[in-house]
Amino acid sequence: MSLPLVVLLPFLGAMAAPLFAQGGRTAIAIASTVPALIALAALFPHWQTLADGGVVLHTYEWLPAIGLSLSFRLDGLSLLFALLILVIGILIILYARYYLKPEENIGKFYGLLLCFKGSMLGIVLSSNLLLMMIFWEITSLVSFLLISFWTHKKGARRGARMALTVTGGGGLALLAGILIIGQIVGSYELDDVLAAGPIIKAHALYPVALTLVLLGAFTKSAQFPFHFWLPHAMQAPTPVSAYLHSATMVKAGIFLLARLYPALAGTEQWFYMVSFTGMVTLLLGAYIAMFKHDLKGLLANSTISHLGLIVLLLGMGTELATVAALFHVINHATFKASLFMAAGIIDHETGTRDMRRINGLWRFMPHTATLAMVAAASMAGVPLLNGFLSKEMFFAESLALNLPGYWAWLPPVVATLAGIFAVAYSARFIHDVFFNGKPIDLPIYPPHEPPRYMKIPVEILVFACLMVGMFPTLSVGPLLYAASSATLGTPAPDYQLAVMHGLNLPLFMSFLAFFGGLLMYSQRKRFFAFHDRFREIDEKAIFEKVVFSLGLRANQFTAATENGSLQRYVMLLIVSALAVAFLPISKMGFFIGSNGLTPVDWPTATLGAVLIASALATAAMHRERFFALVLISVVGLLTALTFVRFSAPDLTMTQLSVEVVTVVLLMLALYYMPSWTPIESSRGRRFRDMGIALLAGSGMTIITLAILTQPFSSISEFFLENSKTGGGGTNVVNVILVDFRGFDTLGEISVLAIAALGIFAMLKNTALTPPPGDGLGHAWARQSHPTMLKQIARPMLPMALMVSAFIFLRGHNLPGGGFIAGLITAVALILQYIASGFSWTEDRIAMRYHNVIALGLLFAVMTGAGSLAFGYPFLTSTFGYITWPVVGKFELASALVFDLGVYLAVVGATLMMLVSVGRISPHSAIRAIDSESSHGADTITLNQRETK
Amino acid sequence: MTHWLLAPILIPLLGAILQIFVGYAPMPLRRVLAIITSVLTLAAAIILLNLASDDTYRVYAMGNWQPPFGIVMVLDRLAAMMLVLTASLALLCHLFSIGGADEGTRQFHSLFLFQLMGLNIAFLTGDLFNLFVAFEILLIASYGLLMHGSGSSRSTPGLHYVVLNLVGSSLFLISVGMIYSVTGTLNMADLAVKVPQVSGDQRFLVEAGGMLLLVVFALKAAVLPLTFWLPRAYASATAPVAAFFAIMTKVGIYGIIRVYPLVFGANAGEMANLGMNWLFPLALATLIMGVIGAMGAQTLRTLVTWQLVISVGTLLAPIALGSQKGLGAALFYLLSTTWTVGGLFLLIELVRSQRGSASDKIVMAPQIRHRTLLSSLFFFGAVSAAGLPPLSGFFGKVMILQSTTSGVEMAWLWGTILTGSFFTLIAYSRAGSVVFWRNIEGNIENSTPVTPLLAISTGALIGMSVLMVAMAGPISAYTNATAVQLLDTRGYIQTLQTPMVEEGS
Amino acid sequence: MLGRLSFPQPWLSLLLFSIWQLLADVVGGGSVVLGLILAWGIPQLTQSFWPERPAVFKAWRLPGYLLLVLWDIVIASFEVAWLIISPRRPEPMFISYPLQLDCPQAIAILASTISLTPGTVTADISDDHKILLIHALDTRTAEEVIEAIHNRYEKPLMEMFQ
Amino acid sequence: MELVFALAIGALTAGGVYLLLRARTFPVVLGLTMLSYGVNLFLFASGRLATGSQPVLGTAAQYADPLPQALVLTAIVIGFAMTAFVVVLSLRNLADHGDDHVDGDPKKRTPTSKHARERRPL
Amino acid sequence: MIAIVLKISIVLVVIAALLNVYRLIVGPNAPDRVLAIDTLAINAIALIILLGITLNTRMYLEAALLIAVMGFVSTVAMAKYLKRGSVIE
Amino acid sequence: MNPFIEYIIAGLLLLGAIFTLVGAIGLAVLPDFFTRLHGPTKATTVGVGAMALASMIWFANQPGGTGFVEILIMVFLLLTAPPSANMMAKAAMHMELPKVDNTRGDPWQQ
Ligand code: NA
Ligand code: NA
Repeated sequence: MSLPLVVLLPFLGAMAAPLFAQGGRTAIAIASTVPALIALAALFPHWQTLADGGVVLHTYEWLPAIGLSLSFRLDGLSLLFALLILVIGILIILYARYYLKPEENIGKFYGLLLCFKGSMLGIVLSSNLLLMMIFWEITSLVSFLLISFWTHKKGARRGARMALTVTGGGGLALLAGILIIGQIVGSYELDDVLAAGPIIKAHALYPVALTLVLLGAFTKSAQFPFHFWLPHAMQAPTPVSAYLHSATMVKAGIFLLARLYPALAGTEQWFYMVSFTGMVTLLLGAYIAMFKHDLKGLLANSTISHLGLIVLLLGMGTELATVAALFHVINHATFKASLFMAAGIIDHETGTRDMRRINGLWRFMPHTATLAMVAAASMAGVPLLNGFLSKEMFFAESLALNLPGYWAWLPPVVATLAGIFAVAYSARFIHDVFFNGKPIDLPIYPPHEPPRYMKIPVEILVFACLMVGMFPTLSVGPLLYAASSATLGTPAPDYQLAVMHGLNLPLFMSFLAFFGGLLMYSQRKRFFAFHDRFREIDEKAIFEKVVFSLGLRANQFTAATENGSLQRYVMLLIVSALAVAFLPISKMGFFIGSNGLTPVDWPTATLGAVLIASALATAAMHRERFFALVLISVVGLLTALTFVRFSAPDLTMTQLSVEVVTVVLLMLALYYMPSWTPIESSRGRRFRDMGIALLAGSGMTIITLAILTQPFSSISEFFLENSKTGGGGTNVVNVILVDFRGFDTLGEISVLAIAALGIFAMLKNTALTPPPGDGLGHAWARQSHPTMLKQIARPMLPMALMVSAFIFLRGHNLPGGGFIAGLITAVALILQYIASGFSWTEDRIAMRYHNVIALGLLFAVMTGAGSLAFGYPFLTSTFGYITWPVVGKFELASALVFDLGVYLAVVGATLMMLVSVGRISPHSAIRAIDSESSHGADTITLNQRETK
Repeated sequence: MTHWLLAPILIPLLGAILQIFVGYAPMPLRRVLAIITSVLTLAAAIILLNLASDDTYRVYAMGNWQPPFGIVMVLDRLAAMMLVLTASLALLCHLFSIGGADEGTRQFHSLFLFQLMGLNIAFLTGDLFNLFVAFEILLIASYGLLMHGSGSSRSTPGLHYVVLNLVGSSLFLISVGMIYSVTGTLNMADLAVKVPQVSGDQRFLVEAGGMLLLVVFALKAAVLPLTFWLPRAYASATAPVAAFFAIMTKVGIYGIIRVYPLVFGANAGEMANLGMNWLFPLALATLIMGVIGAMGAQTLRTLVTWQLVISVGTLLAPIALGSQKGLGAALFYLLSTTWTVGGLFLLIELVRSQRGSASDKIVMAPQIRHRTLLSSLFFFGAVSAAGLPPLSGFFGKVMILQSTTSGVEMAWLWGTILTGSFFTLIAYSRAGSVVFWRNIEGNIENSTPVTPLLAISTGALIGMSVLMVAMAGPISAYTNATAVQLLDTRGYIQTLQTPMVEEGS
Repeated sequence: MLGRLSFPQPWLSLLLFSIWQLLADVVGGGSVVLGLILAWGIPQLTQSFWPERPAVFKAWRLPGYLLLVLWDIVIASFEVAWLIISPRRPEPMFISYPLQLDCPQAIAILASTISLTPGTVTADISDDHKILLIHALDTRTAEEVIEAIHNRYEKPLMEMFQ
Repeated sequence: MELVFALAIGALTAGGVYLLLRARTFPVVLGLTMLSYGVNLFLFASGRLATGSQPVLGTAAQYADPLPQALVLTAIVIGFAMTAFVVVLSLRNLADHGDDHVDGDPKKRTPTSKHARERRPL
Repeated sequence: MIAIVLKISIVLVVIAALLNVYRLIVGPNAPDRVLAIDTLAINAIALIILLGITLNTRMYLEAALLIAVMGFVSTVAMAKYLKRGSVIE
Repeated sequence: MNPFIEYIIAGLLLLGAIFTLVGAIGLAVLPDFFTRLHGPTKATTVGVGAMALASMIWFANQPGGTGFVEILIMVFLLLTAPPSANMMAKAAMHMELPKVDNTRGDPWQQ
């Protein structure tokens, strides 16, 4: 339990942080150390196990399906890192207490810092690669938020995004690498993975996996060519730089390399990729550090260089080099964190970090100066300080690396050169800041020593530098041994942590570096002049430019594809349909099935030809809208006749009634529209469209022909057999609609109802100005409701209703039913609207159409639900015959009540649709004001609207 | 035959009918009734989820007619999962809407509930034509909802959406006709029996029908090249509607998952895995298109609409590959992405309401009120959407990546998904940092307060990704079992044998 | 209360009942009862749509009038058919017919009659209900048309409605 | 006979598709209507053609397949609802943009007017 | 005999329909087209009646009735549009 | 069936068909809209009437099928033809359609 607790506590702390923030900086700082202190206490009991080379494992199941478990592992390596994270973490918290100003959002700061701590601990303590991956990415995300802590600073925001992009992107690569490893091993548990080293290395995907993992590690640890994000991350508050970007997070990549060392290292690919990357980074970082005038810039590039050094060591692949790498991790963390803190103090006290302005601080803050100088000396590799020890080991390893031929010279030369630069920039950090004349133009003058407690963290770290430097075995010996053994997977080799190894080549290299560095610093003006000849690359600007231009290109591409042209979208849809159907249909070809063709009946064929001609003519004449409308009515009429010809009386009636309503609707709409369509497409486009249309038409023809000539049997036999006995009706189509597939019908009337409601809502606030006259230049006539039509329409209403009632009642047994009856009723009422006007008719209709629709739906649903009471499923129908005296035998079918619901819904919906459109007519509005009182709020708001 | 299967259909339907009746009643009453309906629907969905977890199929024969003759509702794990997903999304969007977005027309709540009903029918039905009807219900309701709200910006995208879907409906009918013309049946289980038996030239008819159906589903799912209707339609919708529409593309995906493994699955003989070889590259292309769109987005809304497209590609690629693991992974991701994107839509509305004329444009503006709350929510939403740990999007993507093992497909899938995530990350970080951090002097007038109701409904949707992580074990077990159930078609075919309710029983 | 149960428009009810019986192919008990119910119920629903009913309406005169019109339609049809087929050019004419009827229903019946009898079409009724505009397909003078219509149709209608 | 029927469906489809690809709402509405005529006939055809075999029990010697008829009936009604909606949406589009172009605002869409040509109406 | 007469009648009505379509196409004015489609609808009634006799079924007569009851509504709507623009006001 | 009845049916059918055709010819050949308006409104009503009558007689003489829907068809046709003609004429007059030159009298507009 202790390990997950160690990881979890900081997160809990983070959640509590805003609470404590109300108590002020001291309160929150104290509270924030609690998780770390508990964690240290929790880890302490395990020390003995680890010192004996043991491992502590705590595993809980989480998501076995993907191989993710909450398994935590404490061994030497993770302990080393955990201690760094915890101890430096405490120091940072203390430091930040004084660094941050009271008015800053300390709750957010400490919360994020604790989140970071938790996830960093998660990385080093995870014993499951996927779990580690999760924490890995959280550190990137939290780092993003911390770098941009001062969100008002442009540099901070940009630096944060760049860091996130690089490390997050690397994280994705790492994820891929880990997943491949997981696939090879069959498990993500560290034990399994580390044990499977040989299998992994022999696997065909090893090169890919390694490359991906290295991408993850190198981005995180700012290795060339991904190093550029780190200096820009220095926009973060200094505690963040010290903690994340020197001591811990950037070491995560190195931790990963060490963690996976047994699984991945020891191959040529590992050697070349890791060590050369490290080498380049080492040199490059050191070189750039020399020329940075910004204190934190210098430190950042120095960090890059030192990270390169560690990576190079790990890449060497020898056991001793690994020990050296881990040793340097400790040493770098201590001296670099203290240097960052010192830089932060200087920044805090002088108001600037520009070394060209900061001079001679020795006089103002001797205490801080002493501390910083010791730490810088350690960074330079001055004996008796910890930096010296690991650097010596590094020099020794660079010599031990036997590259073939002249290449053998490369590592030692690079190492020495990097050493020279390191001494030079360390010298600059000391001389240029604390001596070198007087300060120039400081924003805060004179600078003072910082608050007492702000220096304590620095003192502790500097003290550690000295202790490790002078008593390495005593101070870190056991920890380093445990860590090395855990990394290598075998007991660590014999090595000596002595202050001096005698006069040897590495010592000579150190001398060379030391004096070379001093010489270089003394000649710095020349070097600066040389360096100034090259334009400095502003990675942030480049990054911004790249992201911006990517965004621009993406936007252009999107605008070019998603161009808002319906014509294109429809074309794509139709072409897609043609494309997918093409292959099967072309395989089938022009196919006439075994049933063959029946002889042509000439009158039908003639009318068929008229249908075809009308369809094509509609397309051809579509620009003359009214004409096209008449033509499409012909199509509709002939379609209805087709249904008569081929045995579908119900369809005929439905088609005819729908046709009438559609025509009225289109007439209503056309009133507001231009009466003609301009030619908008080029000739080529029209030919293209004709081609597409022709293809679609031919396809449908071929398919229809194939279908019509195939033999066929369907489930419909059942409907024919059970219509009368089971459904109580002889009109099988109607029985299907209200009984066998009554649920479809319920859906269908819902569609009608929804459409009506949608139309009503859509037109509610629509103001349309009709053109003053028809397209030929005639103004519209004044007369609105001609006598003749009025006089005929009125008696038509009861007569049509009678027909409608008849069609409705007979529907179950003969062609007809609720739909058709509903449409007849609707058309009869529409006729009243046309003949006598909107308000006249509205005044005479007692019920709001909303309620008619709702009532219809309710009837249908309730009839269906009625069967539930008898234990039967929804929509189970029942029917029976009762005999009344005189009247005779009557059939009573529940389906009829259902159909009544259909009827009402159709009447309500159809009328609502058409009337909503009619309502927007300016003439309706003017006259309808009289009838306000009898109508709801909708009518009033609508009618008060004047035309534009 | 348990009547519970009716509940997710009848509850919203009756609720919608009630809304029509009370359309002129005071707003609070309408809102209370509407929310009660949504809550009850969610409760019913959860009950069904509980039922479905025992891996048996539950069949509800409408009208007590034996399948394949009557229409059946079939409850399996997939259906139950989709129901819960939809009902939870709907409830939260609905809650958000009563914060004021439901004003303007009296039809909002009934349309909303009708759409919920249509969705639920689509997820439950075991009948191909009834699926068409369900699609029409949810589409017509969606048309209405899309047009809800004031302003003139939505009529054109709405028109595009409607016209394309109407063409899609025509294709659906053509496809049904082709399949029926050979098999003579509409019941999906019966189709699963009949389709493999089709031989000779008739096969091509069914094949072409099946491919057209795929186009229909691809249109709903906004698969490339049928993607382009989506961004503007969603970008112009009212926030709760746009958020609720996060489920709409999933309906297309649902259609593919429901129909293809069952009817054109491994057992379909010569038609086995019909169309999946087309679907895979198109899914990847869709993903890429989505990423490009997100990269180029100039408003937060657009960014998130393209996120929808990205998730469609991410979902369909493993589905096309057809492995059980991939299917399970996709289902897990489907849950995650739907909630997250829904939440982001709501969030953006809150952001928009604080930014005056800057609206949701990715440009600088004076600092907004409630910045911490809104930016934190955005951060979580973006993390989950981009598929970064520790939120559920990451888990979904990991599962999807894990589902492929070596081969060209793996390279393409991994490469596309991971590269896509990378660029998405860039897009989100840019958008978020500009909108929330890059402030200019001044303050915004007319910013509407973020009420607790709005914040809670938004937070809850985005927070679902946290919940999913906490419950990742059971949820992934569920989705994997769903995939197993989907790929073993025998159980579904068995639904044909469901006994009917006899007289007196 | 009982008033609501009466037949508000008895002639309409009769008409509706006949429609019902014409539609229902079989004359059975159930059908008749249903027809009666509908013939009673539908006018209840629609009476407000037919507000200005003629004060006087001698319905018994209607069948005779209808037979007359029917006969005229058949006869005149042959004439017009012949006119269409024959090579002779028709001599059309717009005629303003001064109305003596004033009940709008009666005017509508007259106008319909004119339209239905071949050779003439009621092109319009003036808004003040004083003049019918008739288009005659082939006539020599307006007077003969006006006189024929007045004597043959308008007079019986005046008797029926006054 | 089948060929005539198939050609009719083909013509309806072709005409419908061509109109769908036009740039104004009105022809698009016509195209949708015509396409749905074609599709309805097609769906109807999936039950094959029969003469005088209306599926009303007791009125014919054999019966045409009633199921496609029921499906088409449903499709017609749904199609009507959809058409009505799209017609009204076109009106709304017209109201919002003062133009019945399918892509709305004349200022925002790519100019195609160089092909626009006056024609005699009606 | 009736069978032959029926065939002849159908042919005559189909020719009539073709003539109507001719007028519909040729126009020259919108009212001509409305008139043509109105007539075509009446021809459709005739065809339905003839087909009913041919097939010896009364199942389609209600379809003819529907044309008679409702067909004129579209004619009226079209004509009113041409004259007044606003069909429902 | 009684041959006499058969003759009647056949005669009515032919009469109806011929009238329908003549009406259509009128529509096709008459010189202006107003004259064309005469063709269909009567020839077709009479044509359809004859056929409807034939149908009634036919079914009256068939087993199982008597009915009077045909009468209703006629009633509705006769009821609706005049307002249709009226509305079309109004539209034509409003649009000032050309009338054949030997027309006397003038249309009006209101
Ligand atoms: Na200096
Ligand atoms: Na006449």
